[in-house]
Amino acid sequence: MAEFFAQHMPEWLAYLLAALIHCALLIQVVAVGALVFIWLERKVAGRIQDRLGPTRVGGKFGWLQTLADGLKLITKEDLMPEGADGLLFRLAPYISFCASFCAYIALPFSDGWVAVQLNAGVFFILAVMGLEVFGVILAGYSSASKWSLFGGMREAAQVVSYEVPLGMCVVVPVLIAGTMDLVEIGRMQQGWFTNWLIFHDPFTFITFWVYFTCATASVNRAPFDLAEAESELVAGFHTEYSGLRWSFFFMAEYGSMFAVSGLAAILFFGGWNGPLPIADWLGLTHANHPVLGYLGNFLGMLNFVFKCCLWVTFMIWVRWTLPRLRIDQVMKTCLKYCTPIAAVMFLGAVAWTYLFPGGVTGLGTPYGDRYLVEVKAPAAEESPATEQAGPEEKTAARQPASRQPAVKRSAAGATVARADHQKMFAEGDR
Amino acid sequence: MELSALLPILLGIAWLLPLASFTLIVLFGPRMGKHGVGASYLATSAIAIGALCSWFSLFCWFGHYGFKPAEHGAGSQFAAADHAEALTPALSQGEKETATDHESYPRAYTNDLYTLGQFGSLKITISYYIDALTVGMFAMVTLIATCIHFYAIGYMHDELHDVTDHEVTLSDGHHLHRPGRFHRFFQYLSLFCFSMLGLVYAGNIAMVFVFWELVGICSYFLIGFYIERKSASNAANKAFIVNRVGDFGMIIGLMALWGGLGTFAFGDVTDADGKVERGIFSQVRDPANGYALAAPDGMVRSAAFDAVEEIAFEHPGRLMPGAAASEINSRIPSWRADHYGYWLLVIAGVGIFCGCVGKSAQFPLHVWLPDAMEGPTPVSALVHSATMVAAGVYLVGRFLPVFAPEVLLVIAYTGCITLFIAATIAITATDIKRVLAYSTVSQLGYMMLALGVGGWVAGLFHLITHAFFKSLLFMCSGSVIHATHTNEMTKMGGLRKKMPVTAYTMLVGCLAIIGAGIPFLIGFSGYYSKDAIVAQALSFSLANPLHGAVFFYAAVGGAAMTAFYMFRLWYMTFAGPPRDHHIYDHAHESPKIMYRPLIVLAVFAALVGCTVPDWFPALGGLGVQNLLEQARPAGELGEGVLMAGLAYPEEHASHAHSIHVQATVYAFSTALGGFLLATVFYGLRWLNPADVKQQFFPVYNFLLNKWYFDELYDFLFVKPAHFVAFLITFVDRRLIDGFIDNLARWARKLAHFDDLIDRYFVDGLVNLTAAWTYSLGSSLRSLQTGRLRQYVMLIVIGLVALSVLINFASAR
Amino acid sequence: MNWHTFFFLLFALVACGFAVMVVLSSNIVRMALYLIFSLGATAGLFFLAGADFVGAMQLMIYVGGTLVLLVFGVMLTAQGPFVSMKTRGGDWILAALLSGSLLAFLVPAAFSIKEWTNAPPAAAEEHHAAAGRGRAEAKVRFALTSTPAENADAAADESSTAALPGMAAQPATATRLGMGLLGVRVDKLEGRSPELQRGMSGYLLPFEIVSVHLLVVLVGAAYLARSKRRATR
Amino acid sequence: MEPVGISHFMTVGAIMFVCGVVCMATKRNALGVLMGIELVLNGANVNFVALSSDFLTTNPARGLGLDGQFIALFVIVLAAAEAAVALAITLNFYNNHSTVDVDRADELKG
Repeated sequence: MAEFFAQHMPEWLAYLLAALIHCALLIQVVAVGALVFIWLERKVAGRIQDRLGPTRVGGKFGWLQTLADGLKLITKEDLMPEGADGLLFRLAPYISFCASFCAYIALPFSDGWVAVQLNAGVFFILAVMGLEVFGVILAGYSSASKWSLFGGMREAAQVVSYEVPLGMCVVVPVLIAGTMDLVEIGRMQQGWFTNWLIFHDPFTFITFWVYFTCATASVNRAPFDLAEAESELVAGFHTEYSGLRWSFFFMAEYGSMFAVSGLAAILFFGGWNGPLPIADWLGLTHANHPVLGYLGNFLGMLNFVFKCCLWVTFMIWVRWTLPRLRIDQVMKTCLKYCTPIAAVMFLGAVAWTYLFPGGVTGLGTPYGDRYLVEVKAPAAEESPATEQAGPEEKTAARQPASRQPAVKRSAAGATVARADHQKMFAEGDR
Repeated sequence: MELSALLPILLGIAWLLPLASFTLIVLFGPRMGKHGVGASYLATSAIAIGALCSWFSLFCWFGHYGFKPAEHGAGSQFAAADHAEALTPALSQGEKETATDHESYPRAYTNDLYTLGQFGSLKITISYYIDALTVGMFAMVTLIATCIHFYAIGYMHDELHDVTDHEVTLSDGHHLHRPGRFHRFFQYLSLFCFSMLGLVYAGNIAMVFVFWELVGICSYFLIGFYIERKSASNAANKAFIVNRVGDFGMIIGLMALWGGLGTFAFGDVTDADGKVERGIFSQVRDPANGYALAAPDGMVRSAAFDAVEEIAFEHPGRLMPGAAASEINSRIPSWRADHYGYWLLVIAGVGIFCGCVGKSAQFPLHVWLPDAMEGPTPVSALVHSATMVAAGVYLVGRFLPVFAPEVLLVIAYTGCITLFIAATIAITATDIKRVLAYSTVSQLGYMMLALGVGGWVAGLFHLITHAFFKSLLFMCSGSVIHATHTNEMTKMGGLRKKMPVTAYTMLVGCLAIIGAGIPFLIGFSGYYSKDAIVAQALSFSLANPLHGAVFFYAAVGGAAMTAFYMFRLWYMTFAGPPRDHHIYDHAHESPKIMYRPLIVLAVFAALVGCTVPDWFPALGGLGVQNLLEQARPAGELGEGVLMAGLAYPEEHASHAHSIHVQATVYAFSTALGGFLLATVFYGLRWLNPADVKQQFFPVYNFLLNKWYFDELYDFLFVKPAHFVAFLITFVDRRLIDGFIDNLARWARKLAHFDDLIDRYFVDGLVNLTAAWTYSLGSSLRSLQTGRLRQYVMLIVIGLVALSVLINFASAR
Repeated sequence: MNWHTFFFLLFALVACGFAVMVVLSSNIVRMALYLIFSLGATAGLFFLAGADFVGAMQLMIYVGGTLVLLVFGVMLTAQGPFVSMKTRGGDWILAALLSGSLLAFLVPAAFSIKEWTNAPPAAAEEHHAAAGRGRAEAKVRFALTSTPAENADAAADESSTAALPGMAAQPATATRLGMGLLGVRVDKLEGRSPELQRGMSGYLLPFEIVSVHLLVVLVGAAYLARSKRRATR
Repeated sequence: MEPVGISHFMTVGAIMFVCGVVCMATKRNALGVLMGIELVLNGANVNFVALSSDFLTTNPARGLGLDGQFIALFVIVLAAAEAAVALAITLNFYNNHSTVDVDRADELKG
């Protein structure tokens, strides 16, 4: 896109413009997503509690209710407690939101549809989402309210603790894929749904559920919403917030939910690849025509968004089903259950990939050997052919004949040779 | 698998397994089962497996070479040399086997297993020398050892728990109470088996010596098993010290051999690069010379060193130029003709025989063996009758090719004297084990006599048969002792009703040892071996009337005495009414584990001497005699060089009908006489032995006191040694100690002075330094402010200063 | 002025500026906040220097872990008098003197080596020749393709046209770092220079040591921070 | 200013380092000192990473290569460990003395 612009305007303007367009598109996901999910949450909550939920605004289903709420929030007075640390109090919601939003930079929505195809994408997303906690902590501190402070403290303890099992869970699919590039991981799972990493082996299957638990905890959703436990802490860290600032926290929360769901979809559920390779059957590939490829990608994006929504819905369902845990239970869940299980799963996955490098079922294409590609001496000569080749060529590359390198290294290293830090500003759209 | 490869491995396993067992018991003995009972299982299974290996290799040997000795070429004098000619080339080529020539079968396998070290030409190796004798010995030793191990499990069961030794009284009047030493007994047994088998397995004289000493130390341990008993520890010491005397001679012999021959190995050993190192046998009896005994070049050269030096001076130049060497070599035959070096050979032979005298308890070193009966009876059965004491005989047999006729004569006389003395003592002894001990000494004398008169097969045959029946006798006596808790035959009697198995197995043993049998038809094992000895003695006496008559009559008289004292023993123990009813009432048959080995050994004692007749299908010729015949050393024994007229007849000559019949008749009739006499005195009790005792009181006393050997030795050696020790103690205590005490007194005074310097001068300096350091430290202490930030500042200041310095330094 | 320079300036300014503010601020909570920004911008600098993995690590462990811990500690102890503890004037003066002198040595030292300034050699030919060796061009362009096919084409002639000179010479680091931590230095195989290819020493042992070290620290920290009152009760 | 090179990165590193040192030297709050340490470590890390870069220098062969990044990684990890222990010590200190003023922690002075 930026290249396209660059033909018509100064380069810096072109890149600026491209970046802004990306930002705009991504912020839509967060904002519109939040709108939809808040509505969804109210509807689901209503149904679970045997009532209807919003019904009035925007027709039969009340689907404009969130918008109306938003308008209300905007018009509310922006209050700040007297003893509050003004700067931090104002800053906190933005930090939260920015951190949540930043995660989207590396989240691919479809094959190549990513703002920046980062080499360490998984890592980046985890890192950035971890920053969200700062907003909560600072909000808790700066509110000059003990409820808020308690909430912030709980949040800090919880997030720091849950980052450990979360990171370990994420490592399991990364280990199998051999790359941390989310686009690469997504591409590896193309084809039938048996290729999805969750079906790779029993350990990934269990890992997913641990991941989901930890992700729920790390985005502060019930039953792990200790930081805003209404029954104990009034409203936790955002007790003193009102109006638009308050809504930023919520946007951040829903944004994070969507982001971790997206991460789950890519790491475990084939990302943008549907259960059946319908796009391939229809010929919607770049190999046929760029436009067809674009259509295929669009189909993939719908797939991806559907999966994300599924998991967000699941989180909502969990929230309205399970009671809140006590803080000691939360920590116990993390340290005594999630972490050891994740560790065992990690070891198990290592053993599995070592013992069955070609897979066991014969159902899915073995992709664990993707990272067993020969080193080509100078990095500059590393052809991205493997990456860009069609499925047939990929299969060919996986033939045993190619599995004799003396020194093995990651194909991910080869394929992302060009995915450089500079691409942070680059157009990933094709 | 080739026999040449199989035998060393099988026998090596049999040899090393007891070592493993010993090691394990040493390390874990007390923890093996309850009170270490597992040690016995370990040791027994080790030697049992060894026995299996040994017997398997015996079968292999038979399978390969047949039962009979190789054919002799038409009774010619050189027949033995004939087949031995084939022997030695095969030896020299290691394990080469040419199946085409029947005569060229290797009769011995020898090779180095491992070189321990090489010091110039002296090579110390672990090697093996395996021939029919080795295989036979292995089979005998392991079988008897296995039986005795089983027996010992029962016999030593007292040691499984705490033992109160009634023969040891402590200073407080109580009897000694000590923990059981069951595992330790089996540990020693294993070590002994390892050593004994190693001795038989050994392929060089150095290794033989090592194992020789090892069996000696095992014997020492085992005799002193009840170490708390004064008599036991004394007996152990006695055995050890007496053996040292013999071993001293043996070392001289070894030195003479090595100095003359430059090797320890028995046979010719081919090393890795095909170089043949000639062994002792082929050097002493050169195959090229028809295996005739001749002083080897080395001995000749060292004996004629005057002439050698002269030649060396005649050829100026250093380090024996080639001309001198060739000159010397050319003159060696003439020197040899002048009997240069022959004395060395005699010295070597006598020296080695000295070792055998000690180990085999020959006169005059026989005194230790009866005392060695202080050890547990299984030990007496295994070590002091069947195997270790026979090792001397074995070594004489092994070294027979090296012994000059003069040496053989010494051996014969020694054996003869021993035979007679021991037999006479055995007649009067009342301790059941001592009777057997003197019997053992006497029988060993028989063997020595046999070897000394050139009866190679006869002596070794008797060694093997004797091992079976003597171990059987000892074990039976052990069984009796086990039942009655006494050694005194005067307290026994009539026990055959109480312990029939023991009684009748012992009867078999007695019959075997006296050589009972139906003349010319069949007999117990002793019948064959003793006949062979008597026949050989007769054959020798025909050739040498002077010496031979002594030997022959000693052998025959010995047979009579043997029969008398053995049946005296049996009758006193088992026959007639009991002499001590208290003991009789408490006597009982031994447990199964003890009497079953007796039965096994009784079968062997009865049958081992037989040779399966030739007409018997498949097994014709199977027998110990034929097996030993296969190992007979090559070459005739020859004639005396220093003693003219000393001639050794071929052993085959004694098989001649005239000699054979004569010998059998003599041996049988004398034995029968002895038997009848014993029956009259002790079995039927028609005559009272006490009358005889009174009548021959001085002789009886003389015999009862064992010819006063112990008193004689005490007077000759022990007393003078004590006196010298007393003198030395006096010098030590009065003169040397006094001198040293004075020195110490002076040193103390000096030290006192030194102490003053140390205290006031040196310490003062050190204290001063310490005080300075202390004051410096306390003044510097205030620098340590404890202010973290100050420290950081100082670090930064240091950093900046360092940068400045570096800047200036690099700017320059 | 290109994007690279621009972002460098941006991140450098943020990093240095907030670092200075950490020093100047007397409120401990504010300090923590500034530190977060400073270290976050440092992560940006790492990305700019091509160390994307280290940058992500910086974000995840440093900013996301260590600093959360720090803030946690701040909040546990941030009671009245300790929130802002003023530094005495004398200290300030001393610190300013020292920092000034330290900077006065460090900054010239940073510029003391010619090649570190990355200034192109005088002649333009050399400039191009250097580009072939993988030296970064001052002018950074971006590989932008709209289709995979084009992408492949662009990648195929990457080595010749050096569309992304700097990047091409420095491929993504995550895998190679991972392999290096496992003891296999694949980066040394990539022909950076024969000088560097010598030896294949990896970092397996340090990696293991650090792992164990972390475990020890975890236990030790838990031990130190445990509640002692409960034990006496 | 252009192009950006190792020197520029190192300048940033130097500034962060000096800030950290000053922070350590002036802050009385133990946690402030801790932050100073973090800054110092980061300043060092910037240098390591810059030196490991290929395109910030005209002679990448003389750079640290990937080793610089390895060291930076280890620094980060060890800094985390250090922070954990330091925080634990600080909290302990706070428990025992009810203060986090490092100037009060001078019981071992000479």
